[in-house]
Amino acid sequence: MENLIALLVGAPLLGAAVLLCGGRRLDKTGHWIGTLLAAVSFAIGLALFVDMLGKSADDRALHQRLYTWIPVEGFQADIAFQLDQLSMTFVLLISGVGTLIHVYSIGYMEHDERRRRFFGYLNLFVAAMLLLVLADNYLLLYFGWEGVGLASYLLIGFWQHKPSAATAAKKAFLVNRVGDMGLSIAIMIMFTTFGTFAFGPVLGAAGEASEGTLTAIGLMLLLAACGKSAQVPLQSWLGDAMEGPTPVSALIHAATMVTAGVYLIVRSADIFNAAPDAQTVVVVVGAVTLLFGAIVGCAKDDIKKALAGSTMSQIGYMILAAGLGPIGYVFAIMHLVTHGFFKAGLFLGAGSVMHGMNDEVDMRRYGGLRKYMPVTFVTFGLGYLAIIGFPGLSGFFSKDMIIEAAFAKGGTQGWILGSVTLLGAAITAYYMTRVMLMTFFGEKRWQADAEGHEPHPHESPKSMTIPMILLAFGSVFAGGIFGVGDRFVHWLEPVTGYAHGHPPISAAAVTSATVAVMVIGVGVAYLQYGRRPVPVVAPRGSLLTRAARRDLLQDDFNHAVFVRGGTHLTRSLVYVDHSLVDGVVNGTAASVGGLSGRLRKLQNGYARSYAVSMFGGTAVLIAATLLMRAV
Amino acid sequence: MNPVNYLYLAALLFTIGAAGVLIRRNAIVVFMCVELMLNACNLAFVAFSRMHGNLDGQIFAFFTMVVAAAEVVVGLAIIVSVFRARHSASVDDASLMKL
Amino acid sequence: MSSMAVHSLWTTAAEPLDKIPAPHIEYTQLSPVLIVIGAAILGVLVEAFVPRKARYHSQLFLSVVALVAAFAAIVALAAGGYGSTKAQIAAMGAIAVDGPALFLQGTILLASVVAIFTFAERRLDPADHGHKVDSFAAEAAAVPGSDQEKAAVKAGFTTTEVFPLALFAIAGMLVFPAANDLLTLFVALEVFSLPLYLLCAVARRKRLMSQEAAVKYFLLGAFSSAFLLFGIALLYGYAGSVSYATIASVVDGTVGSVNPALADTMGNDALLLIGFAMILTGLLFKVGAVPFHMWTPDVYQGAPTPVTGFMAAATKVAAFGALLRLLYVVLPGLTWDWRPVMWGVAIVTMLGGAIVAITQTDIKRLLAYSSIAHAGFLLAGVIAATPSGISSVLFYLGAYSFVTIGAFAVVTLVRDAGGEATHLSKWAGLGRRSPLVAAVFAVFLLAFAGIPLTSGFSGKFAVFKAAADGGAGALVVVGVISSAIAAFFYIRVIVLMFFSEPKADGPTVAVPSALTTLTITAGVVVTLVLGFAPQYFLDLANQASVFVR
Amino acid sequence: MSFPLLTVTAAVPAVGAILTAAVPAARRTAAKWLALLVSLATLVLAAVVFVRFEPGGERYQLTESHSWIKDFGVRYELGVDGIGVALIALTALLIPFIVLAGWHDADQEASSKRWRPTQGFFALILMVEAMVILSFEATDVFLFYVLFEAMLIPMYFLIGGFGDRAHAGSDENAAAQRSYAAVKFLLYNLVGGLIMLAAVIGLYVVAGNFSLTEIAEARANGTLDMATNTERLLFLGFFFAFAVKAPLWPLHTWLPNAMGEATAPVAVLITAVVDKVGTFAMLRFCLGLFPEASQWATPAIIVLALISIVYGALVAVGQRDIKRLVAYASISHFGFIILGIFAMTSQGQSGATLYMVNHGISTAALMLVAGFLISRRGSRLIADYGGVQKVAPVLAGTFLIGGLATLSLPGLAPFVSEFLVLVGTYARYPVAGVIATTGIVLAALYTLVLYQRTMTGPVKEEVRSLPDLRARELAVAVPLIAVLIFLGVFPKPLTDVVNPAVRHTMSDVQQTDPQPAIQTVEAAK
Repeated sequence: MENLIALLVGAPLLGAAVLLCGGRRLDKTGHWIGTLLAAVSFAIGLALFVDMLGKSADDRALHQRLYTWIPVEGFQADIAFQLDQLSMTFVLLISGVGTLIHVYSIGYMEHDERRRRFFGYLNLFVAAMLLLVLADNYLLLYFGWEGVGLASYLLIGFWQHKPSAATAAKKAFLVNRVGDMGLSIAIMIMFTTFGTFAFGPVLGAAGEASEGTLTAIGLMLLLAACGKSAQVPLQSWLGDAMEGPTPVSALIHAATMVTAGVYLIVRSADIFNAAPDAQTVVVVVGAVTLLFGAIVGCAKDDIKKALAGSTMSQIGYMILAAGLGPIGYVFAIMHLVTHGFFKAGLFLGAGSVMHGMNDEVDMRRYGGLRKYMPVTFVTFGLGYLAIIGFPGLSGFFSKDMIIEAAFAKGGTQGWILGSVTLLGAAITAYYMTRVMLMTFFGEKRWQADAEGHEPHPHESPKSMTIPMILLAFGSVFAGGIFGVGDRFVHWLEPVTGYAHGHPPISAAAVTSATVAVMVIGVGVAYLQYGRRPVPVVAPRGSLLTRAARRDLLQDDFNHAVFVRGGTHLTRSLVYVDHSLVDGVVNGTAASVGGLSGRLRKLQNGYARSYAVSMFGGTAVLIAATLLMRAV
Repeated sequence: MNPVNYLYLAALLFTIGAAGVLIRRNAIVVFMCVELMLNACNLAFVAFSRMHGNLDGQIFAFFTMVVAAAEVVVGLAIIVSVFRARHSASVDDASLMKL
Repeated sequence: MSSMAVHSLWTTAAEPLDKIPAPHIEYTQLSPVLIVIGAAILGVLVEAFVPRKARYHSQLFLSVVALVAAFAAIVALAAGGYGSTKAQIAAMGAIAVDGPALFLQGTILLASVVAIFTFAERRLDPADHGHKVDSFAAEAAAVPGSDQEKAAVKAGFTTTEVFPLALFAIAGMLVFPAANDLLTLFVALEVFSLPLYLLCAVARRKRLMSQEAAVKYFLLGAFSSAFLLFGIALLYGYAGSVSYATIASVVDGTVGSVNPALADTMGNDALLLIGFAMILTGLLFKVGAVPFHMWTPDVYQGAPTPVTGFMAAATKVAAFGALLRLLYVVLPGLTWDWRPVMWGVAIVTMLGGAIVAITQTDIKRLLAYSSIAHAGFLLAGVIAATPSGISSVLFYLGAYSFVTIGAFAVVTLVRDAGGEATHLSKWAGLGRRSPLVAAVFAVFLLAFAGIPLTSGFSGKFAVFKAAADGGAGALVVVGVISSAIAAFFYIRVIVLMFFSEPKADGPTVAVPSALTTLTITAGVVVTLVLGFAPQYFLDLANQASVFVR
Repeated sequence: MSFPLLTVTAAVPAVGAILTAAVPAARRTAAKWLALLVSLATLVLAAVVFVRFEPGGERYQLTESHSWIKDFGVRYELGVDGIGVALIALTALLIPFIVLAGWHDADQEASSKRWRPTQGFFALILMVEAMVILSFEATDVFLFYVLFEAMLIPMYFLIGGFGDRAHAGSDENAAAQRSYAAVKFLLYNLVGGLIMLAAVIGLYVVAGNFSLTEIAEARANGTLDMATNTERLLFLGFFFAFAVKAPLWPLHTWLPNAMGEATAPVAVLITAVVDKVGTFAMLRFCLGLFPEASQWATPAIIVLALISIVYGALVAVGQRDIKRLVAYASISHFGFIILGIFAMTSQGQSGATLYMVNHGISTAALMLVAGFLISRRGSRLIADYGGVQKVAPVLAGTFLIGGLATLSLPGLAPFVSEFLVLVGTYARYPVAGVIATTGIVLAALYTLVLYQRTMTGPVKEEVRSLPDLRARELAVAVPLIAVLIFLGVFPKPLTDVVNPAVRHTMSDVQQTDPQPAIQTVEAAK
């Protein structure tokens, strides 16, 4: 059975290879090949899942070792896979949602002449992402980690002719690289401490290492997670990443890749458990991002950017949960999965809307679309309910668990975290309602674009709606399936460990509080956007709003400090290189030349002056010889 | 009389000759100064020969004369041809080649 | 001096003449020199009696045969063990027949042969009034540009005297490094200098410059030999003898019988040191070491190029030979005095030559300065004061002389309306016009620069190695630095030849006769052979590195 | 007397060079094909060497030894260890592509009957190949030195004689800059070489012979002990030359000029092949002959290497000329190599060796494709491009992969080596390791900026008509990329030959890897 694991990665990888090297002759069939191979990997995933369920909880983990990747003195890196419950969860999520989005893209990218390449990239992504979650050592994980980074780079910049897209892609890759720095440093520390970086030994021996070391590793891993999962301070790329085609946003920048950070932290549970300081930092980062993303989400008029902000904030929840330790890990993953469903659904919905609206993204130019695209409206609506945590839907279960866990952290920390999460829930409800209302309710606000094309909103083709419907099912029921009877907890417990947290106040109270804040959020949003007509041109808005529109000025900060500073630095270094380093050399040459020119003058052509030099020379010789004897 | 004085004289003559070479412009004169230097050498040789009481020095003096004569032959030939070409025997005029 | 001595002086002189023992001459050992001198005298006779038409060929034939024969004699002697086991002092102590002597004489002869070929080249200039012309004036005595000269040219005169002159010079050079007493040294010096003065004066083109070169060379040469002579006088005064062996024994105090007069002068080191310094002046002048080098560029530039090549190669060999013998045979007891002095000279020579060469614009002057720099490198080897030092210098001389002659031979090929086009700017793009010639010249330049796989590198390495072994590490560093500087201007010429576009009115490359071709080929072959497989020649030099005393 | 495989491997290209040069002026194409065949033959021979070499066996294998210049204690001694084998393979692998890529670079019309630029171009390339290969084989210091110096001459002619025709400014201007670059290259390296010459002579004075093996032996068993200062001076003499060649900051400024002015294939020859001799020599001669001095100098060298890494990358970002950018990127990468060598850990040195190979291939891929691009548009300035991706997707794709290799993306060869270097460095010098890690961000920066400015965005007018890669160019790019990927996921063939050599080097410098603080199950077995 375990021999199938490689195929999970292999199938989509093959697809990528075929599609990217295949050339134009595959243009007709390319998207089918891509989708098929994604589906294959999903099928294999299911098969393995079924097989896994058949076994007892403790020996479910499978290993497959292909070969030694880098055999060097004292340095063993294997190409080896490990499929345990945690990985399995991701495998299903990735290949499942991935397949759906492949299907969706068939319709969405229909008119793009580079569709084959697009599917190639998608397959590449799926392969890399699966590699990431299946690796049995950190180096191989790093391989997948950078692989998804590459895929995301290619897909964000898929419409390269748009400078904005190209820039966004570059930005995403660079910011991620900063995170990758963290990961590689973490691996170095592991290597020097444990002499290896395979999960088994490292996590097994984590306890023996000094807390300082573990904290260092933890922080470095967190840095990596921040990069990949767009957490403060490395979150700036996610908003721009929306330049990519919407299916990409759905798959990579909502459902799967951006959650890799959470996976990393949960995977390294043993390290974090032994490094409380690191955990604290993790929690803080999560909490801050949670609010940051939410606030940004409230201010954006670009539907995708609004959703991006929401993604950020939701991942903030997961990171926070992961930072809580054993009481949180499971729920982090659980929320990750449910979020995968509903956020993917929401993005696909947004894509469907844009599809019908000539790729208009400004929600202020939407309105009343429910009449024109019912299916989209319903699926999107369900996703909406799920994310705001409407009782009974996926989001409700997962988020509620996290909030409980946050309180359960205990002490003031617990109270703070708890209230932050609650606040976040309220804001979530607010901005999602805002999106909902601006898009599907109220009056139609769209008008002719520059070329005078009046958009004719229409429902999307089946290839797009079906995936949306399926995801909607996920967003509705997943939470219930996982949550009822702690199925999910039991499923993951063997891997991540689980400790039931006891919040200072009763779980029921927490739940009702959650629902309450949710209602408040929705209410406020309704008062703002449901009752009054939405202005087509955004009002100036409060200081906070304006800041939020600019991602709370974080980008401006980056620009001022890193971009401009960097430019100056490089410019001055180029100057230094040319005039100083090179100047010294040329200077020496020049001075020798000058000396030569001066000495040359002595050769003045007069025999008598030559005689003088001879005479002088002799005198010196004599003097020198006598001197030598004297001393 | 102490033969050492002859040496001083020789040295003096030699220096005078050298100085002449350095100062005078006319090639002929310069050349005569060189001859003077050679003769200074001869004087030294003879003086030493007398000191040491062997003939080597004197014989050397003869050779020097012969060589000097040969030098005159060659030297005058060259100088004269230059003089005819430039109508000047000044050493300083012959400075086409420099630097 | 006591009246006693004076009397004895008289009485010896008054002895009946038949008491004077007839000098005993080892003709076999001296055969090389004798052959060349004889040929030279024959050459003079040829000038006197052979009709003008036939002179060129007979002279050429005569000199080549003579030189080859002489070389054969050298080889025979060396084979006969005169270089090593049977090394001896011949001609009543006047001439040493030993390894260094034979090696250097052999080098000089080989160099001379190839040089003579360039003397005889008559294919480069277009025929004048139907007469083939070489690089020498039709009638050197005629005033440049005068009717007399025109007439001479019309009549197809040529200065075939250059061959006997060259032979005399060669004879002198053969004796110079072998001279075993100061008298012979002096005479040999003059014997090879005087013909050279004349040879410088007889260029066909640019006669004014040629004559000027001659004047400068002559005056300064005479000046320097005056110093040499005075130095000799002082040394004689110090040791009471002109024979190397005696002087040496006096210097290191191992002399057998010390009469009062000698004891008196021996006490006076000033005589010794000053004398030594002045002799050094004379030799360093010939070597072309800073600050006695200033004649070199002018003379090299003005003299007819074949002569320049000959001088640059052969003179250096002879002069260094004499220098070695002087320092190693006569003044070993003085090593601690002369070494520091020579250090200084070597350093300024290496650096001076290299630095000034950078800004040269005339190829011949450039090569002149490079020869100065090389003199510096050689001096570094001389200073080593070890057998390996001697052998390295011998090897270097052999390698260097062929590169030099070859280089100057190439210079004779590049011509325009005014004869040889020696200004560097004219060499631009030569590599495009005639890659072969340019490539050959590049090889020579790289050898000068001491790039590995050329003789230049082997030589430089040998010399520096010897210097380092002899404890002159600092010299090696200076040498390395100046080689770096020197590399710059050799490279400049290469850049010019290959990387710059040829000028429209650029010079043409004359197609030489077999003679020059032979010379250049010899140059290239030796350069590469000594670069790739120098071992055999290093062995020769090693075997030849022992002076007889 | 067995078959002199090593000599033959070097002799084939040498002879080929002479033959190529001898091809008549008119038969240009014949010369090209001849050169290509010769380079392929060499590749085959190199492969044989690679196969015949037994990782488990002696340190130096396939040895040959003949007396050469007894008087200088010089022998013609050849022998390869794993490192040599790897680099010979690299050289032999790259040359055919360089020849192929430079197919038309030397088609200048002859300004005279006898002037044969094309023949010369390929002859010189082969000559360089011969010398480089031989220098990787030489186990005699003198022999190595001779080649080290001699290979400058053909390189010099390649740089100065065959410039990049895509030059901003007039022809005279171009010629001037070209010969400036060539002279700069030559003088820099010549000065380095001459200083090394002094050291070589010094070594002879101390050791009395030049045989690497003998000297190392003598040093090991104490029969030859150098005074500390002597050893340090000699070390510095050698290291200086190698640092110029490598090049190490601040001796690097010749490289951008040379690579900028030379044609892309020659630029590749410089940075991918010839410069490797420098780093190779550090590993073999500096560490092998002067272990103590090496350790004495390590801190300083590590600092310089770090400066090279960061400085090179930053300056690369600021470049406006594609080729100069790649040049500075290479400087940064050489920093990594040197860092790995002097980290004195198995991982570091294995990494450094792999790095030499991988950097060679990746730079070749990037630079040659860049060369194709430049030859199309006739400009080296980044600003003159834009949107190429749209008109020439394949070109852009290959270019991107080359770039990704340069920023050492996992899955491509350079990642393996770079990570090994980092780990190896961190193990001994954590701070240095962390600083060096910033290099991976900067590398991403200059690569992606380059790609973005040239390939993406709206299509520039002048670019609109550029053709995509032709068959010949694909034949260059595709195999290189294939090798990059293969070595990226399966470097074992290389590491197998390299590891033993590294083990020997480590024992030369009497160093053992720092042991992990905690013995885990994994590390134990």
